[in-house]
Amino acid sequence: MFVLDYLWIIPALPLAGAAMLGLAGRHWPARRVNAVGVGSVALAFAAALELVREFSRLPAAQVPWLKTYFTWITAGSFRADFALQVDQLTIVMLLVVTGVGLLIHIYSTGYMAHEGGYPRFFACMNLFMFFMLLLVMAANFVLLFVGWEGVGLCSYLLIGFYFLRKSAADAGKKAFIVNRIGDFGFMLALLLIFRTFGSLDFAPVFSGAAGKPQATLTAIALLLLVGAIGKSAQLPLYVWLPDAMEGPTPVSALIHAATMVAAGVYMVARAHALYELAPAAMAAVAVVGAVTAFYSATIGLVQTDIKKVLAYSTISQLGYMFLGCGVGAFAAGIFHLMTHAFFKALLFLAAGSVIHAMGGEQDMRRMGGLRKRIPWTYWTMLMGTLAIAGAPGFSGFFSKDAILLAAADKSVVLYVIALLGAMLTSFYMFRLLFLTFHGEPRFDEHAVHVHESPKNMVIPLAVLAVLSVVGGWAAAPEFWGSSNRFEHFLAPALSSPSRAFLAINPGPSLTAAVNTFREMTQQILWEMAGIAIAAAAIGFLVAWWFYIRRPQTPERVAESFHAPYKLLLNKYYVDELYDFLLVRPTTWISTHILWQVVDDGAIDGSVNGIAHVARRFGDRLRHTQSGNTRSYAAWVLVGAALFTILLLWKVR
Amino acid sequence: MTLELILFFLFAAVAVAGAVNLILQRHPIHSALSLIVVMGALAALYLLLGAEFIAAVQIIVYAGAIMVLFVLVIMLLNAGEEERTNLSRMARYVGLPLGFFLLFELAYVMARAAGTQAAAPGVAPASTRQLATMLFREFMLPFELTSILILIAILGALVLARRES
Amino acid sequence: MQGPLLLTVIIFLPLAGALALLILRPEDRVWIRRLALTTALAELGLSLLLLRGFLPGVAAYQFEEYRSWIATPPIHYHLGVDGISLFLVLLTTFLTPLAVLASWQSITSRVREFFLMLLVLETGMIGVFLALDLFLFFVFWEVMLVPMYFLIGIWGHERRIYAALKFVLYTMAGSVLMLVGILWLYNLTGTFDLPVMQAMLQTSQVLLNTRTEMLLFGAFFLAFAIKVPLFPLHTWLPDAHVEAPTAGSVVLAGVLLKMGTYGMLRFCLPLFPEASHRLAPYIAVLAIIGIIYGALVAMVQPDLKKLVAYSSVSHLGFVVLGIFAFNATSIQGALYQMLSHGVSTGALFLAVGMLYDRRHTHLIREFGGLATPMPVFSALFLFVCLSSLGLPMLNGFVGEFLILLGTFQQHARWAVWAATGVILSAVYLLWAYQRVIYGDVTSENNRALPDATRRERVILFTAAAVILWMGIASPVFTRRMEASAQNVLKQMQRSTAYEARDSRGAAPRAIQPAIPSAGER
Amino acid sequence: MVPLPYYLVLSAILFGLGAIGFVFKRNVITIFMAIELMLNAVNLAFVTFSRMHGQLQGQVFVFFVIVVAAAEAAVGLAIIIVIARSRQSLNVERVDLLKL
Amino acid sequence: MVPPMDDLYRLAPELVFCGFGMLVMLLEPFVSAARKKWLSVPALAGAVLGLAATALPAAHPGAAYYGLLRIDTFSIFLHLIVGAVAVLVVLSSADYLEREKLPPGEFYALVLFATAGMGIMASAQELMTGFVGLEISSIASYVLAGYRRDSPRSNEAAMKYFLLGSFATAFFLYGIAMAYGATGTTNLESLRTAVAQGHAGGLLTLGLGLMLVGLAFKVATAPFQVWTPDVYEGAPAPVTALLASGPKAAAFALLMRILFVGFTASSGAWFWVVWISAALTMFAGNLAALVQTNVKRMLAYSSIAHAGYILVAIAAVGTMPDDAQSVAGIAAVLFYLATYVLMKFGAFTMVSQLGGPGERRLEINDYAGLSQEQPWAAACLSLYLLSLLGLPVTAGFLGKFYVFKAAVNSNLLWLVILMAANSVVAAYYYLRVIVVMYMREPQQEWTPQPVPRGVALVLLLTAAGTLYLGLFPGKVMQLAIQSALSLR
Repeated sequence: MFVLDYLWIIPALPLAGAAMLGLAGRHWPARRVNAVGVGSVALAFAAALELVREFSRLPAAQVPWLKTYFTWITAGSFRADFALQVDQLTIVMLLVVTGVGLLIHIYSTGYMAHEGGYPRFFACMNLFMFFMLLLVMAANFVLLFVGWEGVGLCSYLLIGFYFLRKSAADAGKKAFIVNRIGDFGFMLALLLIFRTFGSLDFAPVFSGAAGKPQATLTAIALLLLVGAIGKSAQLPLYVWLPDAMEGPTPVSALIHAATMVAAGVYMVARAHALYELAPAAMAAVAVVGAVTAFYSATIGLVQTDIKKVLAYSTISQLGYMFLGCGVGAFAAGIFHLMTHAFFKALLFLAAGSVIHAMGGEQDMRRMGGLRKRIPWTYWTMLMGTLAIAGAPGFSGFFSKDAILLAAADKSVVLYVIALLGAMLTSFYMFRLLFLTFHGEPRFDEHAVHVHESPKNMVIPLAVLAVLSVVGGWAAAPEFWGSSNRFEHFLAPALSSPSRAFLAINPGPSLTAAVNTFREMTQQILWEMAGIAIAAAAIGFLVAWWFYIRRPQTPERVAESFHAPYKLLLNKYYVDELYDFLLVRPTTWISTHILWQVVDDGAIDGSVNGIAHVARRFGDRLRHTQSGNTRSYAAWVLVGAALFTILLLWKVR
Repeated sequence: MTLELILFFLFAAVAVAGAVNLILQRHPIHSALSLIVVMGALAALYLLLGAEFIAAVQIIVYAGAIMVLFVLVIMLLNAGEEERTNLSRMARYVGLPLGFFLLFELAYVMARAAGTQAAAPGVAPASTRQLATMLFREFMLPFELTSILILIAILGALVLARRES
Repeated sequence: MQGPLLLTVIIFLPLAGALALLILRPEDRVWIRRLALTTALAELGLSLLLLRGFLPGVAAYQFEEYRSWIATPPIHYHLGVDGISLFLVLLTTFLTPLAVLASWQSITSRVREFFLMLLVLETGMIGVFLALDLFLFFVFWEVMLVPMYFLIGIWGHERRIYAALKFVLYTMAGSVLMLVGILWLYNLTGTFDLPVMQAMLQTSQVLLNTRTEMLLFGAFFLAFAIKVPLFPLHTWLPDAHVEAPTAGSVVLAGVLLKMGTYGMLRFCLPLFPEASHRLAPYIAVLAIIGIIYGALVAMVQPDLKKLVAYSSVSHLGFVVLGIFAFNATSIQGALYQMLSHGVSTGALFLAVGMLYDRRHTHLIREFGGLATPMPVFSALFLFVCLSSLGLPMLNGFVGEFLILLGTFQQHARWAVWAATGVILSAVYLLWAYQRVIYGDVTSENNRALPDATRRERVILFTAAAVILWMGIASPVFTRRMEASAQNVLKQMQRSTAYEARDSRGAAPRAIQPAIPSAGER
Repeated sequence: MVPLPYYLVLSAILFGLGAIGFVFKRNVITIFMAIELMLNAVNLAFVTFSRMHGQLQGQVFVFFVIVVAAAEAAVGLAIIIVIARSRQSLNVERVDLLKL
Repeated sequence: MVPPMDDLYRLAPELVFCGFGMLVMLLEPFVSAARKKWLSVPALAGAVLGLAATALPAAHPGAAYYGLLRIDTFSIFLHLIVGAVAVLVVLSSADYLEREKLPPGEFYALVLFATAGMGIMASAQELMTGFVGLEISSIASYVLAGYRRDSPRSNEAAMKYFLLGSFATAFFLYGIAMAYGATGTTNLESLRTAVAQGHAGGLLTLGLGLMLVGLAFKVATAPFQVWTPDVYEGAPAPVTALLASGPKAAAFALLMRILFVGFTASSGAWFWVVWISAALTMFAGNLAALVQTNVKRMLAYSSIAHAGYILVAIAAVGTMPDDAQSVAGIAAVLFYLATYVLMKFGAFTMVSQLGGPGERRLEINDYAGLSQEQPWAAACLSLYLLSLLGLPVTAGFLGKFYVFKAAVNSNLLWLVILMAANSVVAAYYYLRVIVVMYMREPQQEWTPQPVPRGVALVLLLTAAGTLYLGLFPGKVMQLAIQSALSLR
């Protein structure tokens, strides 16, 4: 029971790594940096595995396993402890975070080997691991918020890793600020939760939710959703994520694909007890997810930067996760989170490998024909593409299918949107693959020395590829003959008292409905799986047609649909819109109204004005002092008249 | 109308006329002479009021000594006609009206207030002896102080007016 | 050393140090600096004794000293410390050595006078926090102006004179009215002693009618609001900050501004609860405007120091909001925010000062790409920025969060508006940070700037350590504040007579002194 | 028998004329004379009141006033002489170095 | 005819002042030109002994000379002030006179005589006696103001002071005459009862008004302040110091006796006069001081403003002259006078010292960089200025504090607010001088004048006094309260 008793050790390991690297790493040799940076994560992963072992022996009554260490904030009736907890959801997240994190760290030792600021990179990565672990292990909302903001910070630092590039620094800032907008909602949610429940600890909040007014719960859930939207880059706060690709590719893989951006999904799942009591909020989650999934997929269609495509893809996939949660299939959402972590990390790392091979080139228009040159990269990336496109049997297929099924159960519209999104996903992913690896090389062979990546990069790719392929079987649904162990495993964490309440008193109609559904399922489920596969296939075929069979087609299409193409290419002009509607007016008003008119003009002006008037008066008075004795005598008479009149008048 | 009254009005008229003349004359020497006239008229009025000693002092000290000093200085400085500059608007537009206002205000209050106060006519005119007694007993302190005052005046005049060495 | 004289020693030690400086010749700069630093550090040590001896959970004043000073009117040398003032004293003693260190090299003219003023200033500041007699309080409150005035006026930058005058005149405008208020209170209660006065008012031995209470509240509040500074009385602040030398800005932002909020907490709330309650909505609106307005204006400042100055307007808006939410949580949050703002903003000014020492400008556009020549500095500067923008686990978060939390319990709408400040603070700080630190080195002048020196590292690491400590171990502070914060709320309760009078609506005119001032007989 | 208020009114008129003279005249010496006129008016008032109350005090006061007038005259004329020497003018309006 | 011995004791300070004044005069012709400066020794002795002689009347309180004088703590308090001023003037002027080549003998004599006059004003219980005292100090002041005969400015100051002073004197006298006419007495005690009986009517009121005109002129309150800046600027600096302190204090003493003893019963009438005059005076002084460039002139305006503050306290007494509470107000005035004299004298002496030969450096801008050239002088002047400004730890603060307190006590809310506003305005111009001294670089070469010992002593005394009264006002305030009590 070692790790369970010393839960803090898991986040503390990377923190220690970060501290060592940050304070002293500047003068260390690369090997020592590697040892500390990767080692700390490896140890954390090991601890997480040990935790799983120990956790599996824990009696159900002791779940969630809670450890309180010290009081962090206390004031008045408020009290927030530094408390960690472990339940099934945490376990899943822990494994994903430490596991994928470890692989990416290893990969980074190769990818970043020649970059300046190497120790800084690992310090930030380790720090990120710390905050991410804190986020998933937190036992109350405040600590969750700490991790939440902390990962945002690390994201900021790592996006701006190449701080010499203005675009990188801008992107980092943008990420942090847009996240802050989300956090604003999150913060308000915390305030409202505390006001409603008198506590911010998970246990009392979730168990006490049932009795609270629905409006309040809806408000809380929606505010939390705002936070989640910011962190998970959903509409309308997704704009930071594509820009975040300015960061080094391993960062994109770890933070902006596998872990941090999924925190929003995690949080919604964590707070499912609240969401389930707030149907409107659930619907909002679903709609946001579905729309984002489709919307960003459309942008992904035309992007030429390999990482940008993956970024929009990430947004889109996160949309699926939200959709899953929103339609009540929290387990499916988390499942997709996990598989997505595998294959998207893989895709990013592979893309990184491509970029590495191309000497930093990211534009797919200047690639092509790399299949033979970098086979490892190609094959692993193919696995990832198949997984994300939903090729049957691959991990993405299962998780996406679970979400689609759940969505279909709730709303045909959402289902259709999601399905279209899946088709687009398939298209743009194969487009990426074809443009990059197939066809003729479109780069200057002499300038670019294409080479396969070193082993420490390839091995993580391979591992992730394996996971992308087989990872789905953990949760393969029952009609595939599997037992969906994943969902069963998560069930205790994602079942809430409220749902238990429902389960105990199932109305007759509900039971009947469930039963009819059971009978119908087998048939329908297969049919729907078929539809999904067909959608993926269409996407693949179109991509094949466009980029292998008739490579000139895309241009023609682009020309005949010029306006929509431009719209997509420019990402619906959303950045420009935000700039025009928010950024510019704010800076303009701040500069020209608030600062210059209100501050300098009105306030300072009136203060200085008073001073000016005083001086003017003084000057007047001074001029009564003409130096002429006769005038002075006149003043004496004025005074005499004043005094006598006053006195006589008062006496009367 | 008693003789007394006639005399009063006569000397009062002379006094006022002298005062007005003092103001209107442009040459200081004329003004000085007018002032002497006023003082003389006042001395006469003091006599009417039964203050003989004061009347004498008025003539001797005031008209005699002080005014002579004035005339002397006027001569010494060879003061010519007054230059009627009008640099002070304050004096012209505020000072003069207020001067008249003050004149009327004082006169009004004097006339009214004194009217309420029953005059005590017929009290025996003060004898100079009584005056002396009072001066040297009850008012000995201020009397002695006036000597200091004179001393200061001498000292001051000396310091200020002596020729540069 | 926990004898009855501890507070006196704490107050006057810096003054003694200042006088000792006069013994040294003006040329002995090294020794002058050393003596000043020694004094400041000794003072810090003494104040830590205070922390050690302080009993948490006690609402009453501790380490009290009570001596007669002036017979008529009865004025006492009455000192005491409670959970409200304890940490403000510590903040002062903590920031002063840093300010001394920050001035080590950058002050080259009239060194002796500079440190003299700084130490005198420390005496004044600590006196303000410890005085329990209104007269004594006022004395310290005003005396402190002089050294600050000289610090800005002599060692400041181009428009230093304008700024110094503006600072003093603004402050005096408020404090004169406060003096009138103090005298009026004396007139009503016959004492200048805060606890006695408080007790008399609380037990309704002296009744204030509503109008009187409002006027008195106004007289005190205006002085404090100017000091805070609350929108729209803030325009002295940017000027004073921009023109002040680094040490001056540090102390100004770190401690002086807190005097305003301290005063509100110490005087306005307990003495005039009804007026506080009535005016709280308006004050809160001003505070919220300040939060947003300060942040927006900070965002567009071309001058780093001015940016930090406006950020203070924004941050102090939170404090005022927390105080006038009348909630134990928010008040503790406000207190905490006072401390953390002192440390963070102090550190920000220290960092900006280091840049100034190198380039003699505060203009953001003159910098850019400093991360390349000055990596260590950049990292620490970032740390400080993050603390200022309220990153959890650093100090700024705790205060802001508690304020919002407490305020939300009473007035959800206020908290919602105030919370937007959280977004904006990230905007202006990170934007400024980016323009200064990131990117290519834009100016040749900056290419060879030396990184933080050892002295500067000591300063920044110390600040960073405290920032982190305050972010993690907040109960160390809040436990000691708790009782006093609760006590403020308790003091705001009036006895039943008071409320009964309220319900009648009419109040006895209590302007004529209920108790004739005894001392004048 | 002359009613005493007559004297008082005369005194007031003389005092007022003195005051008017002060603001009207430009020559320093004449202005000083106006002051003397005012003092004379005071004396008349004192004597009249003395008579009114049947007391002698008023006359004693007149005595003091005359002494004061004499002292003032001595000093005042000395000052005037100094002024006349340094400014070559007796016009008060020309003596305005000190102003504003 | 010989007055009783006790009366002589009661007159001791005046006797000493006059005696030594005459002694200096008599010695003067016998001292060679080179040794004239040693005349300061007997003069100083006179001043110090005169100050010390205050102990005698203090030991023999009571009425003297048929009730013309009244020796009480009030008069003792003011004797201490004017005596101290005399000492300070003698100390500070010795080297000034030598530097400016002015005859010292007459100067000292005039100062001592003037002080005697002020002493009389402080104890006069009868109007005519007070008037004579006033004239003694005034005529001496006229001469002193014009003491630098070769300076046109000094002449002009003397002329203006003299003409307008005499003008005001005439008003004062006419006022006495009317009061006498209305009541048949000039003794303040008798007047008090007469006023209380209320039969006096317009004549008495008008008399009071005219007396107020005369005294208001002497203390330079608006709208009678017009002469002050010109005279203060033109007069030799030590004389300015004297004018701004001693005669003003004495005139306030006379004013208080008249208002609080003679005319208590009609306070309802004069209260408003004082109120309005206070308000006008504060603004006239402070606003005009804002735009001055000459230090001496600025200080002159500032002393006008201070007279306004004192009037606030007098107005405070006016709301309840018979109430025991009024004691606080009277005490406030007295305390304020003490502090005012200290700081104003110090400031003017410093200005005189810095002015250098011929008083050439009087512009504020001449002080640029003074703190570097003469740090102690700058520090000292700053102390006076801060005290005038009313900053705590200095005497000026407590003076203002007590005035505020009295005014608040009397519920004079508006006057208090006006005074508060004025304090802020005043801060501006005082601080401006400090700005120039400390925050500007020196503009021209200047060789610091060596500080003569006498001046140094004056500066030391006034600075120490300013700090002492600022920190420990207790004893002086106690005395002020006793004085106030003794007045009734």
